[in-house]
Formats: sequence, structure tokens, C-alpha cells
Amino acid sequence: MIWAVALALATVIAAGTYLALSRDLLRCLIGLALVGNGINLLVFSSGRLLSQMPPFVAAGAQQLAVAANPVPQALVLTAIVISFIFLCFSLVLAVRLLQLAGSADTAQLRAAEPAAVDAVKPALEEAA
Amino acid sequence: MLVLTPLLVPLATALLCLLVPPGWQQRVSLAGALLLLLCALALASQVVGNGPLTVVAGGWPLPFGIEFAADRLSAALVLIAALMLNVVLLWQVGGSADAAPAAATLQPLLHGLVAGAGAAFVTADLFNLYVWFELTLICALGLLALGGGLRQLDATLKYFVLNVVGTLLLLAAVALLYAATGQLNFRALGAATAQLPASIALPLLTLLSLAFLIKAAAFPFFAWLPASYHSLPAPVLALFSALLAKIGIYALIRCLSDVFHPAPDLLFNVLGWIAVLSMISGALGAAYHWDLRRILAFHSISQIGYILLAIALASPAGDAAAILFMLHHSLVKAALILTAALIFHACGHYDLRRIGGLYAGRPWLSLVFLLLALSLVGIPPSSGFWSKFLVVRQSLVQGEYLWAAAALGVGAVTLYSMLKIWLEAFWKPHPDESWQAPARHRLLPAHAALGGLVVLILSFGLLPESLIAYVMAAADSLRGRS
Amino acid sequence: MHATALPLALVPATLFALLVLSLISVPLPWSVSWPWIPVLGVDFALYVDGLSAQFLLLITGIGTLVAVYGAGYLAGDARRWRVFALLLLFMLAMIGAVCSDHLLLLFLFWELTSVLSFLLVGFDHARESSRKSAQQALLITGTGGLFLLAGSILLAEIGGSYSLRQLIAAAPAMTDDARLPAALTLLFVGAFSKSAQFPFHFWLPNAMAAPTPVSAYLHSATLVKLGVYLLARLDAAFSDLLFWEYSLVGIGTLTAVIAAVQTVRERDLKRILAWSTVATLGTLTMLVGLPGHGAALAVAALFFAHALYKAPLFFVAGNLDHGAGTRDIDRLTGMRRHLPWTATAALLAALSMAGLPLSFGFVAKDAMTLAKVEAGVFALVSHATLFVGSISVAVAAVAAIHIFWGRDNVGRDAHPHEAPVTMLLPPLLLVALAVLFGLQPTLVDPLLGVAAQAMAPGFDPLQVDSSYDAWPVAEASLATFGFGLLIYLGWDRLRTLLDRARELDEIGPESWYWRKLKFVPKLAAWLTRRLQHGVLPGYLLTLAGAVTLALLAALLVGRPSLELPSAETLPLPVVGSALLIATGALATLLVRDHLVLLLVSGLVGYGSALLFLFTGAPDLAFTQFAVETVFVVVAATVLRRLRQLPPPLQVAVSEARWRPLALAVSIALGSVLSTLLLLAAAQPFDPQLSDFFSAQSVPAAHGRNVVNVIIVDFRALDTLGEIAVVALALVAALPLLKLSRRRSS
Amino acid sequence: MSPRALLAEVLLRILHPVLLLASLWILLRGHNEPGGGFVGGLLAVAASAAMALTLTTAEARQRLPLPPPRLTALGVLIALLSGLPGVFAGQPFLTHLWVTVPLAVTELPLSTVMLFDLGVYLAVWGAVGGYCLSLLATVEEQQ
Repeated sequence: MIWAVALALATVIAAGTYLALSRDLLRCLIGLALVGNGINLLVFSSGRLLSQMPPFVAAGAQQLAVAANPVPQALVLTAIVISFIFLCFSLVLAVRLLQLAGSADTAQLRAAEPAAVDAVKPALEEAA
Repeated sequence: MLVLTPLLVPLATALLCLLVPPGWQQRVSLAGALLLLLCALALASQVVGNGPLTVVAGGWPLPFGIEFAADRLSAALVLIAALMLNVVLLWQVGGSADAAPAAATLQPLLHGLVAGAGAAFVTADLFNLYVWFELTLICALGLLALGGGLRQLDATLKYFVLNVVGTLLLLAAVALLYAATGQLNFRALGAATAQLPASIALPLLTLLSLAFLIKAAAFPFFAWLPASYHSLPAPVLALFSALLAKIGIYALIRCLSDVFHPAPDLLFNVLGWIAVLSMISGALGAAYHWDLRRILAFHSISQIGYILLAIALASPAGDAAAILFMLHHSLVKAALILTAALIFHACGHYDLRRIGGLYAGRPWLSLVFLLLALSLVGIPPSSGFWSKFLVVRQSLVQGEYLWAAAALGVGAVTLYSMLKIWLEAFWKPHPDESWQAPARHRLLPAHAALGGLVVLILSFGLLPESLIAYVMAAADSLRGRS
Repeated sequence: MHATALPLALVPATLFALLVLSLISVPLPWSVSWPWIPVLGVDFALYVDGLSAQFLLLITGIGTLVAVYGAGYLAGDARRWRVFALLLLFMLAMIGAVCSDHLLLLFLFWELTSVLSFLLVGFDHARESSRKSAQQALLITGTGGLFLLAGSILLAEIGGSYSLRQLIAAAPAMTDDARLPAALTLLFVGAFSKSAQFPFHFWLPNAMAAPTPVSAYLHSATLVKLGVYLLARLDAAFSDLLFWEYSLVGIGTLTAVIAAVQTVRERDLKRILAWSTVATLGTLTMLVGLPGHGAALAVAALFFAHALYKAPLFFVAGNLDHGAGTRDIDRLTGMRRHLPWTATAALLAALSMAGLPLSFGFVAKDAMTLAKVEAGVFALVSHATLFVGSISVAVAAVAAIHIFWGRDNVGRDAHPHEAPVTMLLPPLLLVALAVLFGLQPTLVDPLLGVAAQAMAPGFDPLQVDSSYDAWPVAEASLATFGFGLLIYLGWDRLRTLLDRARELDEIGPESWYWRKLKFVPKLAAWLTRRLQHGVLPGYLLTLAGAVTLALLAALLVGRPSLELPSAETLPLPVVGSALLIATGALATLLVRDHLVLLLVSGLVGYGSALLFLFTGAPDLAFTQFAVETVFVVVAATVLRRLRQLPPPLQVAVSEARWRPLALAVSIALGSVLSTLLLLAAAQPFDPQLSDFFSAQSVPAAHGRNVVNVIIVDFRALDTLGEIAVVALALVAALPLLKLSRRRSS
Repeated sequence: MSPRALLAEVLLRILHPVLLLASLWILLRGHNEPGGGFVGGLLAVAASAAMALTLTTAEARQRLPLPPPRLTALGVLIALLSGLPGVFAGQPFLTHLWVTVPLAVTELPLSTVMLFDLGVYLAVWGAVGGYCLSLLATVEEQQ
């Protein structure tokens, strides 16, 4: 099964990286989310996908019978929630940026680092 | 319990700041910061007195539970974090020198940032470290976005995108290490990675180091730092520069001492050249810029290069130099940023082309800047000199002449850019002839905060014996040398 | 009310008096040491022998006179307190430097003198030229300091100690070390930059931007001698090395000759004096390099003589500036009538500078000539010193005759006047001493003797007297004197001639310095604009590219045996969900509209949820499903309904030339990470953690959902951190959300 | 108001408490069966979001026990505090304690674990709910 997951995550990470390299702001952020998704798959499969049984101890039993490795599941749960909340933050950031800048082009977004006009000196900014 | 206070105290303070009525927020925040400082002092004295402290959350046996462990290195960094938090909050109390906007979310985010950093400094579990990286990241983003202007948001975006890649790589490295060894605890990982074949250990170590180098703003991953830092209000910037990149460096030291030990020479060699390139590009970036905050931000990269160089020397003396350099840089850079804020207060600008005349107008500020700048350049007797001396001496002793030459040469460029600030901001007459230094009202907290820092820095420079002994002992307990 | 700063002169005066008393009562050497940083082996170790004592006398003695002079010179200037504070600090730093036995301590004081002199040179900082000169002085001496530091560390590593005395004692054993020439070269660069030796000589005349008392103190008597001091200090250790001798004699002579030529080109009296100081420093360096006892004595004598005549001449220049308003020698003639006392001082100082009999300069010149004879120098060096000596004579003549004795061409509106007494006493006192010691050299013989002994340990201080020999000296003096007078008479013609050779400046070290100074911002701009270009996709491409390259390299270096996990039978649902994920990912590359992109990217999330469901992770599946749904619904609502949002851009990577690289990096990164997963998964798995959790979940943690038990109990700290992230993520976004609403309403 | 919207509103007013109860149930059973604080919290978010989408965000906001930032902060604080009883009992932080409260008919097992999971639930509900409501509010004000 790990081969299937490896293939999926290679595709997701590659596509995500390519999107993230885009100049389009939302593509960039969705691309990063995809990369995060791919890494989550990586975490998930790190504990070997040996069983399809959920890791629940049967009622009355003291020990877990043969089941999927619970450790990566717990880690992925944490990672999913974190990447989700970052995605939410990036959505808010993106909406606000799109409103303020009026453009989806990150290459045009030079407010923090304005392009220089002088031959050797950086741009002279107005006081904030 | 003391080991957990770097996390619990600031986290609880952050939460309480959100829960109490707005009028109480500042009081709660200051009380929390003071308590953290006391805990950090207690932690440091415990560590010095009784050796490293550890606790496993939930009382589970190792390597199953999450371990928090504080040795001298952790304790020192926690102390710096606590100290800087107090300085920043003091600056913020009714201050008028480029203070952060008094938003309701400021205090929780500051405490949250320190909680994440503090926990990262004491955790001994790799996945847990990832969580604390995320906590510092989200708080940093919140603080960056606080102003809400296009400039701040552009900075936030760049910081976000480039740092998220770092944390994602860290997560990938954690997962792959778990896949290869089945462990998450530092020491358990250390034992397990020693058994791994080099063919798999090297890529994993590389991935982990890359994640930390991105966080540490090393060449060529530093773009996020100069792209964002200058958009911050001065006190927040001081906290950022004292903590954020340090977390990456700290994690790298831990990774090379606990998780992968002994790491291959090849890695240290490459790290050394990364350090040299960081030093050079940072110093030249500082020489290029005219905005005080940008100059200082680029200097951070160059100083990070020095620290990485010391780590790359892979020896007890090198590690000691790295730790000393981290402590020195946290304090001096923060103090310089606060000095810049006072310059801003006096002149209304951060850009050297728009300011001047401060040597006559603000003699004490001139003196403070001079002392701090000399420390950054590495003129004795300053904390910067002892740090730089240890790095250069160790490079020479180990026969790394090119590295030593780079370290010294970059010192000359640093001198150049500090001189530029001095000539332009202090000696040059103010471009506006009618300019008068404004009245100094509501600056008392700011002066107190900066004054305290400067006294501390000077005493480190003049009487470095105990500090150097401390970092040497700290270095001796790294890399399985205990 | 005149000269309110005069009482400050008591500080150096007291020190001077104490020093003299101690020298009389306590025999040299003195040494004292306190531990400072024992872990680094740094002691606050002071050591005073004859050489140090000579310097101490000059530092405190001339310091006293400079303080008196400065009190008059700066009377009424609001900045005088700052200058005096800096001057006194500088004096302490100098004292520290010449008394240090520990190399790092010496370096510390050395750097302090550089910094303090920077602040003093920039006294008139409203003028750009002053700032540039100060910057130049500090950049050169500061950078030189870095070389000194490297040299010191290396020397200490070779010799096994940072103590100068121990290093000197260990010197014979060090000569075999291959690193010694490198260490000495580094030290030379440090010393040369401080003492304005070629190719760093040009900063000193430029430093004349400082107020005259400062120039008199720093740039003739103390600071610039520090480099020579260090060389003299180490002379006892390395004078037998040919490398030592050739370097110092070569550079010293070259410096002296170049400086002598430059002297003639100047019109400003202070700059003339500065160049002649450089020439003297070159001569001193040359003398330090010469082997033999005579050279050591000559160094000590010249140190002393130079301080006694150059400081008064600077004072004279200051008095002229003060009284006549100019230092331009073309405009200064016949000043004798207006400044009679200054003229007297100038005349007597000039006697000494020219090395005429009845002055201490004569004694020094005598010692020098003997030293050269004893060492048997090359003819070239001999001729060079003759030339340099002649220029000294010419300069002396300019200072004493040209300025004061020529035709009085003062205009009606100018009223040159004599300086106040505070500005006359110091030069007169110094020239009086020069004459006294010239008449009766035995008065200073003991001092010179012990100083020479410090440089040449075999030297017997009692033999100083017998080492004077008049005849060869008189011969040389006569030649120098005659030649010097010729130069003086032809001064203007010589200057015109040299001005024609101005093009040579273009290849000189000073123009190199200015070019480099302009080059630094250019290089900085070039590099920084490439690294920190401000374009986010570029940053990300650099980052991703570097990461990918590093990982590929690590994979290649490790040369994995390609131990991949064996392919098992693949359950259909797993393959199906993996395909869904991959399809969704690829589809995102094709769509243009933001809304559709969002929905398509949701496929990846739902595919992951399915995958989790089919591989035994129902909690994960539900969580993934829930977050994906919430996000897609909310984001779609926002994107669809929010007006004023700009349209999406055309395709994924808009700039065509980066597209292939971006694609390559993306594919490589995806493949490398999944290869790493396969490699890591091929390792034998250690189920220690999962086994423990599986076994302890019910008995120790009372829960049957092992994943939940891990989350809330075994690894609850992770979860605490995670919900802290979640909570603070809302807090972080609150201002943006509020702003967003306020703006839109 | 159109009949369809009215129907949706009525349905939702009934459904909302049901969903919240369900989320609590999922929270409580999570230690033994699938579920837990995250899943429960997300279900509660779904309830709030559904309310905001069909009715108004103000309505949804009113149905939250606290304003979102305080709700989420309270959640984290509860989780943090749930680790302290263990400390007072001389155990390391986050050592969970279990007590069984005998009731008339049955026994009620209580533990700091439940408190911790409740904290997770509230934190997720408050934070994610806060995001959703605020974003949707932005849209509302546009119209």
C-alpha cells in the first residue's frame, strides 16, 4: 500500500509546489495547502500501513489486537488541524491582501520591499 | 514542574489576557512576564546547581511520553526569552517610541510567541518541537499582521509562505525519522539513528537541517527575514530578532548533538560554507540599506552566519562560541533596535537619508548607540568581542583559515555599515535645518528598558568570566559529551 | 574666564608626576597582574619596562601640555568638554596599551585608541570632509586591528601564551613553525595601519581634520607611535629573522621616501607636518627592523626627539591658525613681528627637526647614523634616509624661516595676533627641553638606555654615553643640511614639478581606497538586489530549488542501495483513493477560476479522507472530511460573494522563462520526498512506541480508542500545543477580520 | 421571506441544538469509540456555520456560549488546567486522575481526561467557529 501512497504524495507535493510557485496569490496559498496535505500523507504512512483495522481495543479486552499503527494517526490528526487553521489564516490574509492591493499578482506586491530606482541605493520610503 | 514553566506561564498568561476584561489585560500581562522571569531565573539556578532537569508529561516512561528537559543551553535561552519579554512589555507601557499599536490581541500574541519559543527550548521530543514551531509561527504572523496596512500584510505573506515551507519540511523530516527509527524522543532517536545506514541517515539529517536552516534564516533561505522584520513596531521587532532565528539555530544544535550524533564531517563542512555565505550576504545587505531596521535585519543574517560557523567547527570550543554568540546577539541586537526606535522618535524617520544631528541633539543616545555598535562590530571589551574572538580563535586553531578570514573580513564590512549609521544619523547635520529634537515625554519606560539592557550588555563585556564559564559548561554537555 | 578647562590638565600632570617619582624610587621593570577571565586565560597583566616607561613619560607629559594648550585653543567652544573627556580617555587607553603584557589586553586598548581617535578626528562633524577623514581613519586602523587580532591569536597559538614576555622568551623555539611568517605578516598589517606605513599612510594627513591639540597629541606623539611600539616590543623576539628585518626596513624606507615626497606637495602647514610625521614613522619602522644595539638606541632617541620637536610644531601651526586665521604657507610670511613667542618656539623646534647641533634632534640623528653604520645597510636605504633627512631640514626651514622671517604681506583688514599664554607655554617648554637635552644628553641617557635594552636585551644601559661618535655624523649632517637647504630654496619649483606628476596619484593606495569605498555599496547593491529582490515567487523558487538540490545531493552522496519496500497486493479502495488524490492534484494545474480551483483542490482532501477511512483511521477520515468541507464551503462563499476581489491570473507560473525550472523543481521535490519515504519505510520498523500505547491504553489510561488516548493522555502535550495554535490563530487573524469588515461596511 | 427559507430556518432552529448535542455526545464517547474533542468540536462548528449560512452570522454568534476568542481561550485554559490536579497530587504535569462517583443506580467515571478533551472541543469550536462566522460576516456586510 505504501507504493500507492508514495505515488499520491509525490503527485500532490509536485502539483502543490508548482502551484505555490505561481504569481497568483490564491494559487500560491492553495498550493502550499496541497503540499501540507501531501506531507500529512507522508506522516500517515510513516508508521507502515500494515492493517486496515482501526486501532480500537475491543470492549472487554485489555490490549489492542492487530490493527493500524495508532501513533502516526495521532500525529496526523494534530498536523491536519494545524494545517487547516493555517489555511484559514491564509485565506483571511489573502482576502485582505486582494482587497488592499487590488491585484492577485504576488510579483507586483512590493509594498514591503519597493523596487529601487537609484543605481546603488534602495528606494526611499515615506515614514509609515 | 519548573521545566514546564517556559511553556505554561506565558501560555496561561496569553489565555488569561484574552479572558480578563480589557482593563486588566496589561496588568495580567506584566505579572505573567515577571513570573516567567522569576521561573527562568529559578530554572537557570537549578540547572547550574543540580544539572539538567527533566520531566515527562503524564509521568509516562521514556521514550513513550513527551519529555521536557532543560540543560544549561535551554535555561540560558529561556532566560533570554523571559528577559526580552519583560523589556518589550516595559517599553510598551505607555511608551511613545515606535510602540506597537495597542490592539487587544497584542499581549496574547506576545506571550504566545514566548510560550512557543520557551517550549521549543525545553522540549526533548521532535514532533513536539514541530508543534511549538507552529505556535511561534502563528503568533509571529499575528504580530506581523497587527498593523493591517498593505506593507505589513505583504511582509506577513512573505513570512508566512517561506516559513510554512520550513515547518512542512520539519514535519516531513519528523515523519521520515519516525518511519526509519520508530522513535520521536531526542535521545531515543539519537540511539536509533546511530544504527541507520549512512545512505538513509544522510538524507534525513539533511532534510532536518534544511528545515532548521530555513528557520534560522541562513543563506540562501533568509529572504523571509529582511522581507518582513522592518514592518514591525520596534518592541516586537526586538523580541523577534532575539528569539525567532535563535529557535532554528537552537534546534540545529540539538539536532546535531542529540538526534544525530556524530553527524558526518561533510555536513559540518557544508554548514561552514553556508555560514560564510550568510555572513557575507548579510553584511553586504546591511551595507546596501539605509533604513535602520533593514540594516539591523540584514546584520542578523550575518551574525547568524557567525553562529553557524561556530557550530560548523564541531568542537566544544566551537559550540561554546555559538552559544555565547547567540546570547550576545539576542541582547545586543534587541538593544540596537530599541535604540533605533529612539532615533525614530527623535527624528521621525528610520531612513538615514532623512535624519541626522543626533550627536549634538541626543548625546546619551549617541553613547548608547556607539557602545552597542562597537559590541556588534566586535571591539573589545564587549560581549561581541568575546563571542567573535572565540569563533576566530577556534577557526584558526582548527586550521580553517579561510573561515577565520571570512569572519574577520565580514567584521570590517560590519564596521563599515555601523560607521555609516554613525556618520549619517549622528554626525551629519539634520537635512531639515529647522529640525529640533522633540521633547522626551512618555519615554521613561523606554529609557528604563533600554538602560537595563545596556547595563546587562556592558557587564557581559567587562566581566565575561561567569558567562563564558557557563557557556563552556553548556557546550560540554552537548553532543553526548556529558 | 579664559580657558575654563585648564584644571583638567591636572589629571595628566598628576599622572606624570607620579610616574617620575616612581621611576626615581622603584627600579624597572614593574609588573602586576589580576585574573580577569581565567577560563580564557586572560589576565589583566601589566608590565612596564624601559620602552613602556619612555612611552608613559611621553603620553602623560605631552598629555599635560596638550591639555594646557587645548584649554586655550578650545576656550569658549561649547564642545570642549566632550573633547577633553575623549582626550583623557584616550590617554588612559594609550597608557593601557603600552603597559599591557597580555596580547588581548593590548588589542583591547589598541582598538579603544582607534575608536577614540575616530571620535576626535570627527570633531568638526558638520563638514563632510571631516566625517570622511574620520571614517577613513577608523576603517583603516579598525581593519588593521582585525589583522592584529588574527596575528595575535596565531602568534599565541604558536608560542603557547598570550603574554608578551613569555612570547619573547619562547621566540627562539617559534622560528621553526611554518605559521610564523603568516602570524608576523598579520601583525605587520595591524602595526603598519596604525602607524601609517605604506600602503596605509594616507589616512594620517587626512586625519588633520582634527583640532590641532588632538593632532599634536594623537597624530604625532602617541597614537601613531603605537604600531611602531608594538614592533619595537617584539623586536627583542624576532630581530634575528631576515623576514623581520627585510619587511620592516623595506616598508619603513619606502614609507619614509613617499611621505617625504608628498610633504613638498602640500600648502597646509598641518598637512606638511603630518607627512613629515609619516616620514619619521617610516624611519622608525626601518630602525626597528635593523639588527644591532645601535638601532635600538636610535629608535629610543628618535621617539624622544620627535615628540620634543613635532608637538611644538603642531602647536605653532595651531597658534598661526588661531592668530592669523590660516595655515596656508603661501599666505603666511613674516609672522615674526605678530607672533614673536610662537616664532621663537618654531625656530628652536626647527633646529631639533633639522638635526642641528645644540638640539636633541642632533643626538637622535647621531644615533641613527651610527645604527646604520653598525647594521651595514644597503646603499639604497642609506641614500633614502639621506633624502628623507633633507626634506626634514627643508620642512624645518619652511616652518621657522619662510613663515616667520619673510616679507610681511599681511593685508590691512587682517590682524594677526599672538596666542594666549596657555598656547605658548607648552611649545616653549618642549623646545626648551629639546635644547637642554641637546646640550646635556646625559640627562636622558638612562631613559634611552633602558628603552633600548627592552628592544635589544643584550644592550648595557650604561654604555649609552660612549656610543656617541661625532665624526661620521657631522659628515652626514652636513650633506643632509646642504641638500635640505637646496630643497627649501627650490620648494616652489619642486612643488610645481611634482604637481605635474599628479596622474601618479591615480595608481596610489589612496585612490585605491576611495575606489574600494565606492565599490562596497556597488557590490552590496548588486548582491542584495539579486538575493533580496522582493518578489515572492522568486524567493520560493530559490528556497525550493536549494532544498531540492541539497536533498538530491544527500541522496547521491549516500548512494542508497535502493532498498525499497516490496510491492504488496494493493486493496482496490486504497488504490482508488490514491488515484483520486493524484487526479485532484493534477487537475488543480489546469483550472483557471479561483472557485473551481478551490473545489478541485478539495478533491485531494476528500481523497485523503477516503484513504484514511480505508486504512483504519476513521477519526482522521472524519476530521479531514469535516475540515475540508468547512473550508471549501466558507472559502467558496467568501470568494463568490465578495466584490472588489481582483480576477485570477492566467496560468500557474506566469513568467514563461521560469516555468521549466519551476516544473523541474516541483517534480524533483515531490519525487525526492516520496523516494525518501520509500527508503525510510524499507528500514526495519521499531514498533516500540505503538506497542506500548496499544498495550497500555486500556490498563493505564482507561480508554479503548488508542488514537484518542494518545491525543489526550500519552502525548497530550502535543495536543495542548496544537489547540494553543488553533486558539492563537484566531487571535492572530482578529485584527484582519475586523478591518476587513469595517472596510467593507 | 420565501417559504423555502422559512422552512430552512425552522429546520435549522430544531437541528442546531440536536447537532450540538450530537457533538457533545461524540466528544464524550471519544475515549473509547471514534470521536473525541476534535471531531466533536468540528461538528459544533458545522452547526454554527450552518446557522450562519442559512440565517445570519449574528444569530449564530448569539448561540455560542461565549464570543469566539474567549471561547477558544477558555478551551485551551481548561485543557491546560486539567493537567494541574496531577501536579498537586505530586505527579508530573498532565498526569490524569480518575475518580468514580457512585450514583444511586450506576457509577459515573470522571477524569481530568474528560476535562482535557472538553478543552480541545471548546478550543476548536471557538477558533474555527470564529473564523467561519467572521468570514461569513464579511460577506454579509457586502450584500
